Parts: sequence; C-alpha cells; structure tokens
Amino acid sequence: MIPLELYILLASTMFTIGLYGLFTQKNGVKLMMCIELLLNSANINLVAFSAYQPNVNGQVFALFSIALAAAEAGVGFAILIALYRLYGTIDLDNINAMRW
Amino acid sequence: MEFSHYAPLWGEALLTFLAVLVVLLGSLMKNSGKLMGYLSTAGLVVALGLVASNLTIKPALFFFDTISVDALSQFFKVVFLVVSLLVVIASLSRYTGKGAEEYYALLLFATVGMMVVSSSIDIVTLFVGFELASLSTYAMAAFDKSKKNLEAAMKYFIFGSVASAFMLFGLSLLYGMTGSTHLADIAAASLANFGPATLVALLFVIVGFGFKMALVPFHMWAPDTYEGAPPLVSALLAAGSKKMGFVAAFRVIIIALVALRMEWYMAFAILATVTMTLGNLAACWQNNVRRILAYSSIAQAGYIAIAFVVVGAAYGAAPVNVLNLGLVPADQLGIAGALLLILGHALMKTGAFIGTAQVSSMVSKGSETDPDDISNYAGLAKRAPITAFCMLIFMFALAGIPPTAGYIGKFVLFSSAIYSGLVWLAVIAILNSALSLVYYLRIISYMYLKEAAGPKIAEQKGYVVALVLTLIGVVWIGVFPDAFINWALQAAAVLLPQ
Amino acid sequence: MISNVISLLIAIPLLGAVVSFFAGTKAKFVALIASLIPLALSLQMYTEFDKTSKLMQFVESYDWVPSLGVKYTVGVDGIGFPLVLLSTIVSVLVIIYSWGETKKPNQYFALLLLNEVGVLGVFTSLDFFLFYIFWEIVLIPMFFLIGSWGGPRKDYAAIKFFIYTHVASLVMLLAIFALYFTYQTPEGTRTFDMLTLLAATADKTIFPTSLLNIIFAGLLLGFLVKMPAFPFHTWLPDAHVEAPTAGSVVLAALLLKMGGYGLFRVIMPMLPSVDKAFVTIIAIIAVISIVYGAFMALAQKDIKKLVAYSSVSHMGFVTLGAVAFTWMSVTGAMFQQFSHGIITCVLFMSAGTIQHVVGTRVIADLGGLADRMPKFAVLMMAGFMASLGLPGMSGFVAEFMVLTGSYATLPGYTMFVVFLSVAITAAYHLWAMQKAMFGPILKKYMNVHEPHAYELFSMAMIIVLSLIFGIQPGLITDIMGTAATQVMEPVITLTQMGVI
Amino acid sequence: MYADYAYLIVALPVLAFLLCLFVGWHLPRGGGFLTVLATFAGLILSLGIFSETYPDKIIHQSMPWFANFNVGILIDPLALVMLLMVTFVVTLIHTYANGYMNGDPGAARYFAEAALFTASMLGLIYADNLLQLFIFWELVGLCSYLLIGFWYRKPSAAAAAKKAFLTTRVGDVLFLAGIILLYNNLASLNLTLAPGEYLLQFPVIYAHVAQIPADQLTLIALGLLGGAVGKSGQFPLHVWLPDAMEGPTTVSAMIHAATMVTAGVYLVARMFPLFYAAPYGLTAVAAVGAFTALFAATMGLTAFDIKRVLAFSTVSQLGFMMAGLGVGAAVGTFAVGVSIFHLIGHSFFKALLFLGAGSVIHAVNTNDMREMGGVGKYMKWTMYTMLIGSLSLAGFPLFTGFFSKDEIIVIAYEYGVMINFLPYIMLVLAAVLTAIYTFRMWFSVFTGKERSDYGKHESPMIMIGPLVILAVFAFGFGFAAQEDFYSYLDSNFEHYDVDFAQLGIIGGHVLEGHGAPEGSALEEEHVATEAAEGGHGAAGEGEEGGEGEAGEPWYIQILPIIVAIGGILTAGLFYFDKIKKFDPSQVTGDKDPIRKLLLKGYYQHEILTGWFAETVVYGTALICNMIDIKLVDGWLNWLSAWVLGFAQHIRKVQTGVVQNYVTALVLGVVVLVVVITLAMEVGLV
Repeated sequence: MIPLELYILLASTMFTIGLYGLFTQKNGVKLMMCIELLLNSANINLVAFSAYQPNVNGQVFALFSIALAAAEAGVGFAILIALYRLYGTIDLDNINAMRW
Repeated sequence: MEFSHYAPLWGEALLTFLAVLVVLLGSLMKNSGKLMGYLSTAGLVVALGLVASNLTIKPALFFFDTISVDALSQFFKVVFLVVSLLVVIASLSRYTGKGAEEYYALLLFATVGMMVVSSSIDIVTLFVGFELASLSTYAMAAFDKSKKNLEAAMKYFIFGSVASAFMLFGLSLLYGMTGSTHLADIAAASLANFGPATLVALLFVIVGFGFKMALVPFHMWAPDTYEGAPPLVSALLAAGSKKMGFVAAFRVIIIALVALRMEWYMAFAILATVTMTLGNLAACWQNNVRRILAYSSIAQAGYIAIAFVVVGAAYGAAPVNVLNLGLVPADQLGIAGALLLILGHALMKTGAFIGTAQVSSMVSKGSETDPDDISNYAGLAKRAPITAFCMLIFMFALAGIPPTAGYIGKFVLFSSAIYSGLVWLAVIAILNSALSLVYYLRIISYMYLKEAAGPKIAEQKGYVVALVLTLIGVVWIGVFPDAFINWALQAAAVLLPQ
Repeated sequence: MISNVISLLIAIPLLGAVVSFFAGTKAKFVALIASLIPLALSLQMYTEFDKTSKLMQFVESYDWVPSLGVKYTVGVDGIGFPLVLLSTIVSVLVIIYSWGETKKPNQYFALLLLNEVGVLGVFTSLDFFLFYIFWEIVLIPMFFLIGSWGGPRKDYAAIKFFIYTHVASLVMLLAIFALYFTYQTPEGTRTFDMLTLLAATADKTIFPTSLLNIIFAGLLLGFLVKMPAFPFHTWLPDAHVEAPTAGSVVLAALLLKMGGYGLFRVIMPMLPSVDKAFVTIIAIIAVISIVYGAFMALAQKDIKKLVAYSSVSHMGFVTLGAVAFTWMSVTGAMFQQFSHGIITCVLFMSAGTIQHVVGTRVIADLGGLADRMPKFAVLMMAGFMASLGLPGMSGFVAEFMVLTGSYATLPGYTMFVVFLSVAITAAYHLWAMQKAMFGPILKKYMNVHEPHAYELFSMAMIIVLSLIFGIQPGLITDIMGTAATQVMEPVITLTQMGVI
Repeated sequence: MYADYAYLIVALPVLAFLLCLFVGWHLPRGGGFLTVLATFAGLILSLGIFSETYPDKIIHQSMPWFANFNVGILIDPLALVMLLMVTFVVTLIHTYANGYMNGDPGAARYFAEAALFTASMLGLIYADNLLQLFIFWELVGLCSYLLIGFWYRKPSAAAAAKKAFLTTRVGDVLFLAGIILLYNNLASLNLTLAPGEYLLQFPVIYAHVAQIPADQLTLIALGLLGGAVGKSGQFPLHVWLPDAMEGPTTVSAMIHAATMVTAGVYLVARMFPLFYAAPYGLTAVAAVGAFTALFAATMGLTAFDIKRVLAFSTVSQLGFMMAGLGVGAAVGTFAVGVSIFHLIGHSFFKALLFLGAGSVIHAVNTNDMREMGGVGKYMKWTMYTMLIGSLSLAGFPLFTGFFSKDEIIVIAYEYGVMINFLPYIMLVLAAVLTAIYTFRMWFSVFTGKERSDYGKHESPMIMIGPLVILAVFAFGFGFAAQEDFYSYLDSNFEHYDVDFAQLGIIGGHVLEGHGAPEGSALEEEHVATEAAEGGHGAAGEGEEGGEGEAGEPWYIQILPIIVAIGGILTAGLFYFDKIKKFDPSQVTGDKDPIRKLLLKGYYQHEILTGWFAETVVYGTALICNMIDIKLVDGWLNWLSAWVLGFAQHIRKVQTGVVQNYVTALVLGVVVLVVVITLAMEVGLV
C-alpha cells in the first residue's frame, strides 16, 4: 500500500499552497478557500495516520474537524457578506482602518 | 450510570441547555432581550454555584476519559464564569433590543466552549471546545455590524482560523507520532520516541494557542479586534477566551509534550520576553484606550508566559521550601503564580473594558470622533466618578501597584522565576512593569488631571454594578491573597507529576 | 496605655480620608480632626515611650498572609518614633496651612490624609511586605497632589516623580526578594520580618558578601533616590516646583524622610557586613549632595527651586552622618531628619505664600516685600535662619553633631563639607531673603498684604518647634541616642524580644 | 549670693527682647526703657559678683544639655571685666538710644533686637564651654545682621547687612572647623571626666591642651583665629566693618565699636593657653594684628564719612589688641592683661566717639565731614566730650588710651627684642596715623566755618548724659585702674591647672629663662614707673621716633608720647584753620593714585565681593546648574526619548492588513524553528 510519507507530503504541500494563497491573495473568498485548504490538509493527515494506527480516533477527529470547518465557513461567509454590504468590496487590502 | 454521576458537569449542561432555550424563546417572543439577559445571568450564577460547590475535587473522568474535572479545570471554569457573568451583567444595559437573545446565546455557547476546553484531556474534545468558543466569539465580534466591528471580526476570523488550522495540523501530527489522542498517552509515547516531526507539531500547537494567548508574533489580530469589536465582547475576548488559550496550552504543552521540555523552554523564553517588551512599548503611543488595553493585555500574556519558562527550567526539580507552603517545587509555584495573574488579569481587564464601554456609551452617537479616543476620558473623574475610580484602581492593579490582585500575581510569579534561577527574566519583567506605568499613568492623568470634556453623565446601572463587583474582587484578592494562593497551588498540582 | 495604638494611628487618618472625600466643603474640618487625633495619640505615645530601651515598643503582630510569611507587624523604636511624631505634627500644620483651599477641597484633604497614612505606615511597619506596600501607597496621593493642583508642567512633573521613584522602589523590591529567598527560619519557613532578615544578614554563611553586596546596592538605590541624593535627585526640583505648597511641604518634610529612615533601619545594620568600598561610595555621594546641592541652590532663579535644592543639601547631612557610623554622627543624622522635616515646612510655606500673595516666585522679580508684610517677613527670616543653621534652632544642633561626629571616621570628607557648604548655605539663604524681602518696595507690589492668619499661624508654630528643639534638643535626641547605640549593635529581632 | 542669680544677666535682656518684640508697639519709645533696665540690672549683678569674687574667686556653674555637651556659666577675672564693661557701656548706649531712636517707627524692633544682642553678648562672655560660646557668637552675628539692616528699605543697608553676615560667616567656618578638630582631639584622648565635666569646657581644655599633638594644636589655633579675624574685622575679613556703618549710629557704637567686634579678641584671650601652646599660633595672631593696625589706619586717613573714619580706627585698634595678645609669645599671660585693658579702654572712648558722632549726625543730618565744620560752635558738650575721646584714642598722655595702647607697644618691643621687630614697627607707625586721622576728624568737624547749612542745635540731655559719663571714663579709667587691672587679669589662668612653662615648651617659645609667670610680674612694676615718668616726657623732638627701637627702654617709653603729640600737631597743621588755611571740602579723592587707593580701601570690595564672590562662587554655581540640566537630568530625558522613539517604530509593524498578519505568524514559526534547532546544535539546551 502507499507509504505514509506520501500522504504527509501531500498534506504538507496542500498546507503550503494554502499559506502561499494567504500571503498573496486579496479577495476574502479566496482567503476562505486557502483556509479550507489548511484545514483539509490536516484532515488528510488524520485519516492517513489513523489508517496506520490500531485505533480510529483519527477518523473521528477528522469528522469533527470537517463539521467544525463547515461551521467556520458559515461564520466566515456571514462576516464577508456583511463586509460587502458595508464596504461594497471584499478586497481585504483596503479594509485596514485600524492599524499601528 | 445514574444521573448524579455527572454532577460535576451539570454546569456545562445547564449552560448549553440555557443557550438553546434563549435562542428559541428569543425567536418566539417579541423584544425579550432584557428577559433573556436576566435568564442567562441567572443561569451563569447557578452554574458558578455548581462549579464552586466542588472547587478542589479529586480528578473525575467522563466520556471515555476525554473530560476530566479537577482543581485546574474548576479554577478556570470559575474564571470563565465570573468573566461571562460580569459581561452579561454589563450587557444588561446595552443589549436589550431586537436580536439581543442571539448575543446572549452566543455568549453562553462561548462560555461552554471555554469550560469544555478547560477540562478536556483529549485533543479531540479540546479542539471541539476551542472551536466552539472561537466561532461564537467570531460572531460576537461582529455583533453591532459597524464598520469597525466587521473589520475586527474579519481579522479575528481569518487570523483565528489560520491559527486553528495550524493547531489542527500540529495535533494531527501528534496523533500520527503517538497513535493516541489522549494527552497522558501522548506524553508517554512521545517520551519513548520523538522525531523532528514532534518539534513541528509542538511549534504548530504553540501557534494555535499563542494566537489565543496573543503572544507576539501571534498577537497581530488582538489590537485591532479589541479596538474594533463591541467593548463588552472585547472584555470577553481579553479576559475569557485569552485565558482559554492558557489552560489549553498548560494541558497540552506541559502534560503531553513534556518530552520536548527543553524546546518549549527555549521557545517560551523568547516569546515571553519579546511579548511583554513589545506589548508595553507599542502601548506607549496609542491614543485609543481600548488599543492601549489590548497591548497591555498582550504584555500581561508575556508575564503569564513566564510560567512555561519556569516550568521548563525547574520541571520535576526536587520540591523545596518555597514560601511557607510546605514543600512546593518551583514549577508548581510558577504555574500557581500564572494562575493568580490569570485570575487577577481576568478581573482587571473585564473591569477596564466595561469601563471603556461605559465611556463610549456616553459619547454622543453622532460624533465622528473615535468613541474610545483617550480625549474622551479627559476629566472622567468629574463626568463619571464611579467608573473613573474603578478604572483608576484597575490601572494601578495592572501596573502591579500593591495591594491589588495584579501585585500578588506578579509577586508569586516573579518569585518563582527568581527561585528557579531565572533572575534575568524577573528583572526584565519588573523593568517592563515599570515601563507599563507610562501608559497607565497617561490614562489616569487624562481621567483625573485634565479638564472635563463634557457634562456629568448618568452612569448606566449594569456597568456600575459590574464595575463595582470587579473592583471588590481585585482589591479582595490583593488584601487577602492567602486562600487564593493555596487554591492556585492545588490547581497547579494537577499539571505536574505527583 | 491604649492598645493597638499604632494601628489606630494608621487607621484614623485613613478613615478621615474616606470621610473627608465625601464631606464636600466640610472636608477641612474632618481633615483637621482626623489629623489632630493621631497627633494626640503620638504625643501620648511620647509620654509612654521608654527612652532607654533599645527594643521595639508598641509592637503589634498578626498573621496576614501565612503562605508568604507575611505578617502585619508594626512597632516603633528610637529610629521610627521621632519620625512618627514628625509626621503627625506636620500633617496637622499642613492641613491648617491649606485651610483656604477652594479647588476640590474634599479630594485635596483626603489626599493629604492618605499621605499621612502612607508615611506613618512606612515608619512603623516591621515587615518588608507591609513596608513595601506603604512605600508604594505614598506615591499615589502625591502623584495626584502634584498632578491636579500643580503648576503649568504638572503632568510632566507628576509622571516623572511617579516613574522615577517607582523604578527605584522596584529595584528595592528585587533586593527584598533576594533577602526573602535567601534566608530560611530555623523552622525552614520564609519570613518577611524586617528585623529577622536584617539580623540574618550578619551571618556570612547565609549571606556571602558577594551576594550581600548586590542586595545592599539594590536597597541603597531605593533609599538614595527617595532621599534624594546626587545623582538621583533630579525628580525632586521638578516635583517641588510644580507641586502645590502643601504637596511640597509633605514631600520635603515627610517623603524624603522615608529614604533616611531606610538608611537607618535597613542599610546601617548591613553596613558592617558588606564591602568596605560602599562606605567610600556613600560618603562621596553624601558630600557631593551637600556641596553640590548648596551650589545648585545658589544658582536658582525660582525661590521654590532654591528651597528644593537646599533640601538635597540638607538631606546629604543625614547620609553623611549615617555612613560615618559614630554614635554622635548617627544621632545627629537622625536629628537632622527630624529638624529638616520641621524647618523645610516653613521654607516651602514661605515660597507658597509669596507665590499666591505676590503672584510670582522668581527671585529677581521680588523686592521689598517686608515693607508690606512684616509679620510674614519675620517668620520667613526666622525660617531661613533656622535653615542656614543658626544656633538656637534645631538645624544647627543637628548639623553640628553630624559634622563633629563624622570627623572621627571621615575627617577629609567632613572638612570638605565644612569649608565648602557652610558659607555657601548662608549665602543663598541671605541672598534670596534680601532680594525678596528687603530694599525699597516695588511699585507693582504696593497693594500686597499680609497672608491669611492660618498661614502665619502654621509657620509660627514651626518656628516655635524649631526653637524648642534647638534650645532643648534632649527632648528627642535622648530617644535617638539610644537608637544610635542600637543601630551599631546587632539587630534585636522580635523573636529575641519574645514578641513573636 | 549674687552668683546664684548670674543667669539673670542673660535672662533679663531675653525677657526684655520678648516684651519689646510682642508688646513694644504699645509702649512709649518702643519699650526702650525695658532694655535699659534689663541691662542695668545686669550691671548691678555684675558689680555684686565682682564684690563677691574680687580678687581671687571664680564662679563656675554647669548643667548637662544634650548628647555630651553642657551649658554653664564661668565667671573668672577675664569674663568679669568684660561683663562689667559690656553691661556698663551698653546701658549707657541704650539710654542714649532712647533719645536717638525717638520717633522712629521701628523703635520697638530696634530695642527688641538690641536687647537680644545684649543677651547674646553677655552669654558669649560668660559661656563656660566653646560650643556655647560659638552659639552666642553666631547670635551676636545675627543681631549685628539685623541691626545693620535695621533700615532694610535702604538697599545699601540690606546689602551691608548681608555682607557683614557672610564675611563673618567665612571666619565662623574656620571657627567651627577649629571646634570640631578640638573636640575630636580631646575625645581621642579618652579622658575619664569627672561628673559635671564636659569635653568642650574651658577648664577641661586648659587642663588637657598639653596632651594634644602640636600640629593639631596649630590647626586648631588657626581655626579659632579665623573666627576671631572674622568677628573682629581683622585683615583680610575687615571689609564688612566699614560698610556696617549703614546701621544706626547707636548700633555702630554698641556692636561695631564697644562690644561685639571685641569678641574676637576675647576669644583669643579666652583660649590663650591653647594659642600659647600651639607653635606659630601667637605668631599668626601678632602678624595679623600688627598688619591690620597699620593697614586700617592708612585707610582712616582719607575717609570722608565720619563714621567710616571711626570704623577704620576701630579695626586698627582691634589690630592693636590682637597684636598685644600675639606678642604674648614673649611676655606670657601678661599680654592678656595688657590687651584686654586696651579693649576695655577702647570700648569707652570709641563708644564715646561714636555716640558723639551720632549726636553730630543727629543735628547735621549727614555723615560727610566735607559738609560739616564749625559744628563746635553749636554743640559745646559734644565737641568737648569728643575731644576727650579723641585725645584718648590718639594716646595723649594720662588719657586712658595712652596707658593701654602704649603698653601694647612696649611689650611689642619686648617681643622685638626676643623674636622680631616687625610688629613693633608697624604698631608705632599705626600709632602715628591714629593720632593724625583722629584729629583730622575732630578739627574738620568741630572747627572752621560751616560748609553747609545744617540743623544748629545741641542734642537732648538724654543723649548728652551718656557722653559725659563715658568721657569721664575715657579720661580717668586708665590712670585709675591700670595696676590692679593687670594683676587681677594675671591671676586669671592661675585658677586652672595649666602649666605655661610646659605649654611654652610645646609652643617652642621659652627664651632665655623668660618664663611666663615671672615675665608678667617683672613687667608689672616697670610699667608703673614708666607710666609715671612718661607723663612729663619732653615734647617736641619728633625725629627721635625713627631710632626709638635702637635706644634703651626709656626712649621706648618716651616714643609713644612723641608719636601722639606729633600726630596731633601734624593733623593740626593740615586741618586746624587757626594754624593753616585749608579747606577739606576741596579735597577730592581722585587726585593722586595713593589717595585713590586708600579711598577705595585697597580695592578690597572689588577683589573680594566683585571678583571672588560674584565671579568665582556664583560662576561655579552656574556651572553646576548647567551640569545638572544637561547631564544629570539629561541622560534620563535622553533615555526616555530613545525608548519612546523606539516604540514609535515598533508599532509600525501593525500594518492593519490581515495577510501581513498571517505572514508575521509564519515568520514567527520559522524563526522559532531556526533558533531552537540552532540551539540544539550548539547544545545550548
């Protein structure tokens, strides 16, 4: 079967891509997607690990985190929509009234 | 399993139930905000009573050993419940209108989440509780839907979810290394063998908790959010969810990752120093009082983080006679000091933020000026004497002037640092608390030494009650610290090998 | 014999502060009563005080924070008691002097009383924890007195005062920690008990000299800043110039004495055990403070600043006498604390009165005021004479004892002081006096008038006191003499006294 | 029985002081009569004590004070004669003042301060220990300050007062240093003192002087001398005394002629054994005294202000007294008798002269002799009393000044024979000048024609009375009292266990068996004889003055008479219009450099006040001030500015853009990883 390292490699790659996106993107939705990438990379880890472990805690954990990720997305989009209503944009570079 | 077996968890149960009830009732009945407020107040009082009824019980395990009710969890639950209670009391004179019930429900959910975190000894439950608290507070941060609210919420949300993603990734690695999600097992396994991945896991976990604790450089969200969110929410964030980060960090890092003691000793030595220094420096130039308070609570986080360094340095050291508490090892003293400072800081910060709420509420709505601008605090002593006096005491307490909670906490904490040979750290910390006077005195001199910026205003009852209660707490701990010190020590003992 | 007299002494002004805060315009009456009772108590203590005993008297000791080894322990001996007396006396006179205060009188008098609480606590507490708390509490009322009743640059002065002295006390706190963590009682417990810890410092096995030096330095810094001694004095002139008169009086008469008290209570018992280099260092600091302070005073344009620097100079005598470590010098130094505490009041009151009667304190702008306010002129002259060490008033006795005593151990330093400071001191006092009071009255001051009766009264009282203690110093030097002998012997702990 | 009430001598004036101070405003003439009565009571008491103790008893009372010091009363011959003189003269001056100050709004203040002064002066005299003496010493200084500045609205008066206080203060610094040295030296002897004995008591000092190391003795002696120089206006601290004439004339008479300024001489006399034992101690005294005597006399020649003339003459006469004590190196305790005798005599005729001058000024309303002249026509009493005073001052035969001053010159000659002639020469020259300036003053005030129109009337009786009484003493005292006086004062130190032979050895002046005691005895009778024949000494041959030193003793005795008469004649030639037409009013100071120099008083003021005080001292102060602002306080402000500036940069990290926050987060992780792994490599943890 596929060695564990590959899963971890995949996960890490996803994680890195997500981070890269966070650094570079301006658009709120894209940022949300990047965050999802991060979370799911972790989920891949969990599932993969649990496949190599006697117990299934990992998969349970994964389920929980998926649910939470969904909720998180919900809250996040709510905030973004509200932002859009007030600012007329979700380009987060321009939303920096508070700084220093 | 009969019902009473779960007695120690009734508090959480009650609040969860209450939260749901509040949402439902609120949506059914018209403008029932005030009622909901009183309802949740009552609920929190009862829950506090339940928790207080068994403060220092032997660790009791529930749900397949994922939840442990012990002295530590009780300590933090008390902190969370007190903070939420104060915030709710204050909210009674702010959130009464339409949609208020959502606010209270979210607040209750957040409280439950924190309580869960404080007593979870399994990374799954820990993560769930963590997210529950976070999600509710994301929503609360945006509650008033003003521009600032939303910016604050947005930053808080994005930074927060990134952080929790880091944490989740780290936790997954831990699970992968050790094959268990139970903290104790993780500890055992990682002691047996740990590879470089464990170090990564450690750092990622630190990121996750560091975000909540607002340690530099994971603090970036804090100033903006505390400034932008509704003041009472800021109170909850600074006083409550921040502390959740600490309890989580205590459990995961000190119990589960003891194998990497040297690594996190290093890490926290750096983090603590940088955090307190940068926090204090950055606070000097702020004009927004809530931003000042934000930076001050960052600095306080730096002080508290000293506990990790102390533990790292003195872990498992032979218990010797520190203070007059019989044989107490330095690391236990360190954690106890951190707990005291957490308790004290929770109170002081809640009070301070409620004070800002009072002030911003009295600034005329139409005015373009930032309601939290320090210029609004000019002559507060005349305009709102009670608020001003409470703020005064909180400021001195935050600066560590005796006899207040802040002084006692710092005293015990720095003592442990000195005792475990970290004199340099103690010196830095003490110099920092001297530096912090610059901005605390600035606020004080605005409140007391400047001419009043407006007429005397009627202070709102809810705020006043909350403030006075907080004041009593702060001074009480300062003057009769004995009981609290013993309690904190018992709580600290949970984290350490007996 | 009232039991718990010292606790009463501290509690009554505290109560008075709270009451007068809510007393509105009646505050001054409350304050007067609340300060007269402690005066009565301390006088009654004086009658009961055993002048020959080297032990602590009126001791009270209760557990406070057992887990930290903190006790509420108060008591007085020859070192503390004269200063307690001084504090109660000065507080009353200051309150009388500021009888006419109209700006937020309730807060004003409450703060004055709070100040009294603080200093009384410092002078009586025998537990380092308690000591430190009072030490810090004192800062707060003074901060507000300067900050909200002060002059144009009050914010700067208040914050500078607070931070400067607070940093010093934090250093002191570190040193106290070090004492606390190094010493264990035979029962293996920790204690903050002052006398026990100080007695322990003599034990080389517990406190090796290398460690003790550091501790000593820390404590010393804390006290020298409070004194204040060169080069840590720069907060003082700013604070004084901006502070209201009553604030300056309390600051100079009582707060500075806390530093000197620390020298006698804490520093001197350790002096024999630490590196001998310290003696030289302290002596040099003392001498520079005296001479430099005198020259600085000579250079000032503002009469209040002049007085402030004269305080620096006079407090230098305390340091010198303490470090010279002969019976007479130490007694003299203690007496100098007391005497300067009295005399400086009248100086600052004069400056304040000139300020509010004439409207300026710039010496160059004054002239011929004696013509319009003869009574005031007489009192001010008496005060200045007392301050420049005129025999027959307390200042001379103190400085004579210090100098005579110090010569035995520090001849060079003493002669340096004698030759450079005595004449200069006379010079700046007389110069200011002549410029302000004598000569033809200036046109613009034709309509100035005598100050209020209550101001004259409190000034006169001080002159009388200074005369009493100048003509019959034995009243208080007997007590101090006993204390001085005690200071040079090993500390007698409360345990040895059988109190604890 | 009088002795038991000795304390009243001080207590009564203090009482008078308090009364005048508080109720004086309501009393006639400011309650001056109280002061007079108090002082007079002192005189009675002193006389009583004198009658009890004369010739060979002393009174010593003492009680503990504070620490190891005491207060006490010591009345021995030395103190007693001073007491008598002071109470007597001051009583007269106070009486006079009742007339002089009449109508002055500040009369009450004047009499209060005068009473305080009287008390302090008397306390100074019979103090039994050095500390007490110092205290009263300072108090008389204070009173002098207050009284000089009595007319404080006059800037010149205020300035003069300040100058007087500060200049004497300089001397007091040395005095204080001397006391500290003395105390510590005595303390280091670890004496076992009998109860009632204290280290600074004079008997104790006398008894143990011999045990103090010689070099310390010299230092102590110089310190005390410094004090005396300051108080008695000796060079170089004499500058305050002429300015002190800003005060009321009565003050000048009382403080700056008769009593306070003599305190310095009294101090040296009081501590004579110590000076005698200290190597170079008396030499210094002699040098200072002799030089001052001459130096001041020269300035007396040119002054136009009548009171300044008298002031310079006071300085000069005090110089005589000092020199008299100084030459005690040769003649032992006899010098004390001689010098104190001159002190007493001087106080009589100088008080007389000042009061006379006061009476003139009272009428003429100016101090400037150029605006007087011919005053005698209108003020007979004043003129003749002042003539007596002047003759006495000039040392005209059979007047008091003759006996006292010339005796000093004689023993100065003894000193010259044994040690050094310099003092002798200076004193003789000074004597010549004394006669000249005295009569320059007298002639130009009382003779000639009016040079301005001034109030032409005699002063009231209450002022004339004291003049007459003083005149009697200025004339007769010397002749009457001389011999008994010497013997009485000689016995002074025999009351204490002090061995002058031994002290002489320490001091290094035992010269060909000329021990102190027999020295004085020997002096005694030949003084008597010389004095007698000195009377009918041939007048005229002024040129003999030159070789006086070379000749045998009777020339030496003649010389002063010649000097006196010669001096008076010289003054007459210049200023007495009967002899030579000459109008002093045309004498302007800036004709020739020497006169200018003298008028300027050798530029003392420019050098001491102008250069030293105002430039050096005040300059130092300003420099200190700059250091304080720039350095001592500067580094603090610099630090805080730096920290806050740094903070200003730090907070810029917070850009407000959320992506940057995430970047910071990641960077943080990276940094941690790097640091920790590095630390691992190095094995730091």
